[in-house]
Amino acid sequence: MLPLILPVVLPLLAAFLVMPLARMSALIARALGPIVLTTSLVLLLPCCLDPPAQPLVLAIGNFAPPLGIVFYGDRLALLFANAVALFFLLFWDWRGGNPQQARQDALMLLLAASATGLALSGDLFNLYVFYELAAVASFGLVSLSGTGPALVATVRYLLVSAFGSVLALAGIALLYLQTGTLNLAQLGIDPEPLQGPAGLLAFGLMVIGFGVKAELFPLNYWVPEVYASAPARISALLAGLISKLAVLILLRLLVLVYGDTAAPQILLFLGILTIFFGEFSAWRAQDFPRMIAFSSIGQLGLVFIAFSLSGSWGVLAGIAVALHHLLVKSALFGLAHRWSGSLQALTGSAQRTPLAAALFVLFALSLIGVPPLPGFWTKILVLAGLAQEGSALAFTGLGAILLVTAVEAHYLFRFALQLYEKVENAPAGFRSFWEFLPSLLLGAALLAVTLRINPVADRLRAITQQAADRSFYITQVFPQAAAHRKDQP
Amino acid sequence: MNALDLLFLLSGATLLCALLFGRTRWAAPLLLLGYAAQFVALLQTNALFGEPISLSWSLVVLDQPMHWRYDALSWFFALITLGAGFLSTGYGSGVWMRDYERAGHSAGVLHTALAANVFSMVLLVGAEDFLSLFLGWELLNWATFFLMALRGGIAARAALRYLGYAFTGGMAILGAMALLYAQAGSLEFQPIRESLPQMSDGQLWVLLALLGSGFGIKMGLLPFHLWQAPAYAETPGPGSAFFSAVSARMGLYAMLVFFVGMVGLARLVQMEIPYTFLNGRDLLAWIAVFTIIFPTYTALQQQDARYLLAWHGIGQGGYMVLGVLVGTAEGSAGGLLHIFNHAITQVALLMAVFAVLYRTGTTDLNRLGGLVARMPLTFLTLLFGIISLAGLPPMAGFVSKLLVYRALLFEGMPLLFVGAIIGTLGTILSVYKLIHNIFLGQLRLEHESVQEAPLSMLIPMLSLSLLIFLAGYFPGPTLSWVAAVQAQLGLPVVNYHLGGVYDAHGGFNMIWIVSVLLAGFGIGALVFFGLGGPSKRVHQLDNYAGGHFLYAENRYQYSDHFYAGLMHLIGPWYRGSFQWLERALGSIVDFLAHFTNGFYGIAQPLLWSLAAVLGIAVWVF
Amino acid sequence: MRNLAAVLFIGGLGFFLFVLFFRLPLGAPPLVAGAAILEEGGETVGAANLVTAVLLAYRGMDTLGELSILFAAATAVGLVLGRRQLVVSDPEGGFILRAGSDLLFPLLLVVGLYVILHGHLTPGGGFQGGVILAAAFFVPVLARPRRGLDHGLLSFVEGLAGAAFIGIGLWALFARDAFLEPLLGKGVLGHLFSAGTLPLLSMAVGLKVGAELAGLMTSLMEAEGRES
Amino acid sequence: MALDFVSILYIGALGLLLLGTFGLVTTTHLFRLILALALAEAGVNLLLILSGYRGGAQPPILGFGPQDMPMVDPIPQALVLTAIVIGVGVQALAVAAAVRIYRRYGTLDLVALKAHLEGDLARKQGIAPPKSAEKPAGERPLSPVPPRPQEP
Amino acid sequence: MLETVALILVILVLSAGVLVLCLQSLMGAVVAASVVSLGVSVLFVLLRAPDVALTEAAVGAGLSTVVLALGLRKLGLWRIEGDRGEAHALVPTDRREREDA
Repeated sequence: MLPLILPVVLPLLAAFLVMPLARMSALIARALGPIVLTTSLVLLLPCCLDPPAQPLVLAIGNFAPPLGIVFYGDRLALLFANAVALFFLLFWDWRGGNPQQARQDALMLLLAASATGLALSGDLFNLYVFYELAAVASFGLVSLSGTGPALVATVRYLLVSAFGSVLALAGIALLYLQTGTLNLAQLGIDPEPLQGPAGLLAFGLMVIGFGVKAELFPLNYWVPEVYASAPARISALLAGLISKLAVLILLRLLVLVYGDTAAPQILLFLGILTIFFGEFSAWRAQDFPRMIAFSSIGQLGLVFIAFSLSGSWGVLAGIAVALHHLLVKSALFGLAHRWSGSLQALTGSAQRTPLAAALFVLFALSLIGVPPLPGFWTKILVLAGLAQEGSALAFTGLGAILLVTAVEAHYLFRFALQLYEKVENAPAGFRSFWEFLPSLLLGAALLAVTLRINPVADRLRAITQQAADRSFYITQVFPQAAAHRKDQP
Repeated sequence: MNALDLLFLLSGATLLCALLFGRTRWAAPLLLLGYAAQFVALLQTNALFGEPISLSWSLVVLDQPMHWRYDALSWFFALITLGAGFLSTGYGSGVWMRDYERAGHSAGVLHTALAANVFSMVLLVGAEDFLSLFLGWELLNWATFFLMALRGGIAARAALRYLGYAFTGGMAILGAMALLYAQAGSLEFQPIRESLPQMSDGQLWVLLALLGSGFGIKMGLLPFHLWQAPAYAETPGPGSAFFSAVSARMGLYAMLVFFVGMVGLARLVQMEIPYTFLNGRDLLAWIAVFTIIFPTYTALQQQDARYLLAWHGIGQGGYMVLGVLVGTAEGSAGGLLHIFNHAITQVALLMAVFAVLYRTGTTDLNRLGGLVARMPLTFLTLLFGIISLAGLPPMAGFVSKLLVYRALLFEGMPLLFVGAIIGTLGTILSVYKLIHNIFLGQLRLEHESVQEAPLSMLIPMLSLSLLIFLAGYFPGPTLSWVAAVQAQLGLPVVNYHLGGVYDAHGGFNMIWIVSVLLAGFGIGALVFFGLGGPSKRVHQLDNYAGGHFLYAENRYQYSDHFYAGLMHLIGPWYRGSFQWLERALGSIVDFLAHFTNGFYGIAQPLLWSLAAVLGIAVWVF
Repeated sequence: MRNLAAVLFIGGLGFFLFVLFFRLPLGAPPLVAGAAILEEGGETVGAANLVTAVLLAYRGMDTLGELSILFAAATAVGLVLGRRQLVVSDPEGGFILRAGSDLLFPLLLVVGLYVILHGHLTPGGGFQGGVILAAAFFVPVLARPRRGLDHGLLSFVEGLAGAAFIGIGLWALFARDAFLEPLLGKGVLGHLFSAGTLPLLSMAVGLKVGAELAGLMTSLMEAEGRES
Repeated sequence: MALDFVSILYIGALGLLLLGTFGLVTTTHLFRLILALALAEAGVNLLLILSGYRGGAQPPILGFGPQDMPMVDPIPQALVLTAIVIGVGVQALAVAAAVRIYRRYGTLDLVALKAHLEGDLARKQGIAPPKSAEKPAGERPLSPVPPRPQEP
Repeated sequence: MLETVALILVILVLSAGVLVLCLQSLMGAVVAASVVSLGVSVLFVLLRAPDVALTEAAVGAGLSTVVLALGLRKLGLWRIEGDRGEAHALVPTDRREREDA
């Protein structure tokens, strides 16, 4: 039985030890992070490639689920845990040389641990603690450059995140008041008490609470400032990975408890607003990081809309959009490492770095959904689901997505044409090949997925089938509950 | 490995070899060979008269099958595509390409773009379900954008404007596909054709709006036609010829497949517009008529030959839609025939104009003139082209326009007929301006030493002119193709013969008409050359007026801002024909962007978050 | 106008919260997980103070998460405040402060350690004891700012205490195949050395929290102020 | 709404939460925001403890009160312990950031800080300041802060 | 009896909360915040949660007040008497800023 706990605990151990170690020898301290991340990758990869039949349910401290905390490693959670280890290795600060290098590595490891915890944990308050850990670690990482804008962006981000966590805690209190338990599976056993207005208000508060990191509309005003002033590596991880994990929490709640209530409608409505505000502000963005920050808001709005669709179709569409956005957005932020200036200053930079410009065009094509690329299949999944939904809000969502994609295509290719303009003194390109290696690898992965779309789609359908199956989740965590559920219909 | 697989493979191979060997010296002959091979493979599929042939491979993605099938309609469009591709590559190889490379552009990229366009069109016309239709559609959109944006500067801006329109059209089609999927449970044509009758009129109106605007944008129907002229005019030579021939007609292909093939004209007629006597078909017909009128009269104002012809490309599209919408055997035959006739006409005209551009370096109508002596063969091509464009007897354009007019009159649609006639009047006026300002009138000093167009450009031009004349003289073969397409689309089939058409009102026979015309010309020529007195050859610049010798500098001939008077008269009626619509949309998007960006500028936006919490509480309660 | 809108929204939200909350069974919430812990908490973990039992045994992961949040906060503060002032500009404490701090230091130390060690018996535990230890180490810094605290040692203690906490957890993982499972037997309820590894865990927590908060307050103290 | 023990405390908890939220939403002074945040967190912690409180029960410490008396639910108390320490952690970070910002920009008012943020970012990224045509005609633009000594 | 104690404490806490938001001097607001924290910790005792009361008292009242006061000191918004000689009234500089802005 694979110790599912190690990928969370080892990075924490490394984080605690990195600061004292740095005093002794800088080399070990620098190498500690990558070693720990590769071990957790090695631990998790086999069970993601050929997934175990039954999900790995791990009760921490051998305490039965309702009492202790349970880690639920179904195929979806393992997929995200793998993604965390992989992407943190990809976007690790290999060159170092930062005066506070030990602190930065410690915070990166804490972020990695909390991300894995968010993916695996099956207890609501434990998810809240990991979410808060991810928040505090990202405050430190965002204020890394220490310049004025970085600090102001961090403070604004901190305030909205604290406001969100206060509301999330209120939601958890309301939920605990009604059900007396915090284990997700136990909440799902008899969700009737939570279907009422009080339960839905608890869900609403948690949507606002976890929506801060998931870049939901009224709470995502921190996104452009933070991604423009934070180092590109950190923005790549925050925009690509951590935001998806925040949405994963809401997905678990949605699938287990609030399946057929008014909750999906709320998500759909907020998703439409997020998409609308995200993409239209990107139209006026004047610098590269802010443009892709707004487009990441738009894409996450699409994820929210996808998850609001009923049944396993919604989960499939949402996870497809989320994974595609994870791939493309981190790669775009990888490019933003060198292209952090204004769009005008980047005119004609395709002459110096043709490969980077070609990568940008590839990612832009996939982002707006041009057929052979995977972006198209994810978008058609969402649109078909919305069309089947049939409600008036679903059709407005359909129209909004189409309109917004046209706007997105325009501003992305306005910049692409600028890249390919003929200019005498083209701006300096990427100094070394290593700088956009992550984007290159992710671009290759995107093309690989394009060629082998069918096997990837089947694997994804199997994952989401399992994730969307409510009673399967409950019987896994509470075997005896299955016995007593058999008798009552 | 049937003939269709061979066609697809060859098309892909041509694209690949354009990509790999585009820059080398013998790229052009290789590509010509590739297009010729594809042409032969197409003939082998024999999808026109024989049974429709389907591709042996079929993709299944996310349990959505995608397969391709060639039938008469696809064969007809593939024929035009490959013909246009072959001729424009031939036209663009050799001398023209060397000049293009000297201007700093790369030949390989142009060849690749052209080959990509042909490949995506071959893919599109074979689509058997909405998914492969959309795949081909998007590939075509992006290949067109790529070819348009090659020359950078104005071309890049025109290409970006095209992208805005094309992508919005693509999204409209995607929306319609989602609705169809929800309605019919699958994106195949067959299940959709079965589920269409159960659809209510409201749903059909939504589909008409979405798919109509999606395909209409590509075709340049009225409200969405502003992007086409600058985009097609600014594309490099062969690309512009190729686009004007067939690229816009892909929208018509898709319209034919959906509105005529699946929905059926009868159903369109039943879709009444409440409180008006119009129905679905009338609405589309009136849009087609206005598409004929507005762009043609905008063409009248143009000062650049390429823009003038590009605006005409939009106008002529209206005839095709009008013809098909009439629905009778003659009308649809005229519409479908006009696709072919207009393709060869437009390509010939643009080749001639680009030949002039190649030789004199400008296509500005106010700085040309008197080239008939210097470039006689180009003049001949342009003459044949404009006669066919205006729809006058000896040439091909006349046959299809006559069919459309006869159908309009016999079906009792006089107002539409009058609109079409006004359009033709505008065409005649503007084509005369074209040929007068370039070839007739006083030669300019700087064009004294202009040569005839090089051979590599002349061959495609002259062969096209011959084709235009023959298609006009013996419309039989082209009408046979059109009849096969009508049979496949389920329209009443026109009964044709070598010279023309029989119908209830007697029909017409082009052989007689053209022979009488030629006879008349013959007598006129005899009288002019035979009986006239001895004529003395005079050098073009040796001119006298009122006893004074006219030096070449002073212009004694009216060639600046041709039709200025007419423009003064009818100019105020139409400003820029729907420029206001585009500006309005642009400003709405800018305003929304400004509004949303404002949210991200607020210093303390937690109030909005609190409002969201309250909203959820109210929603939940 | 903004304040008016804020008042309106707060009023609306308050109304909904009150209505919803007062419809629920306030006085007697449904006890599911809590009831199970109340009856068998004493036997399985052997700790008299059930809250500490929940904190360190049942929901050990939360406490580990909590520790790392505090660690992240302290590291982030270190990152943000960056350069420390070489010469601390604050004045020397007055005589009363210096004498008081010398007197208080051992007293606070004893109280802190007492609270940590008796965490599993009486109310208190790792966090509360840690804070008292932090206060114990911070008072001399207040009195004599020149001497300050040795940040190297603090981060060393902090790192080791955190590693000890996780070490105990991993030891339980290898011994009993379950992370953070209480080991070393339960002992007699109410005695000092009872409830297995709980006292060790609370000691680790106490030291870590103490070192972190002391480091945090000192770095805040030494940060370069604004001299206006 | 009988004024019994629990409902008074619920009013207190919700009141604190709403006060904190009101403070967070209206003020723009960074330091007051941190205080309002502390208020809101105190309110929520009270709420969480109340959700575990059962009337007439004794604290969850074995061996003190009479055996038969029912005990209060220990789980929310463990949660609140964690929540309080999270609150202080975040608060300390906020104060540290406020100190650095005040040293860098000389003001704690979020409106001025937002203007500085946009200005510095635009300067760093080389975006030209908006031409007068686009800027709203209304009030005159913010007077630029006197140039502070640039950090090394 | 318990109700009256609880009522008094809740009133105390709420009024201190209002004071936190309304007081002009930042130091006063910090003190009001620590009063709120103390009040809440006593409420925790009433609610049979001694652990949490101890934590709230030590961490909430103690630590956060110290951190806030240190912050104020570093911001130069509050001066201790005899701070390098120039006696400086407890005038929050942000109000002074508003006057001369």
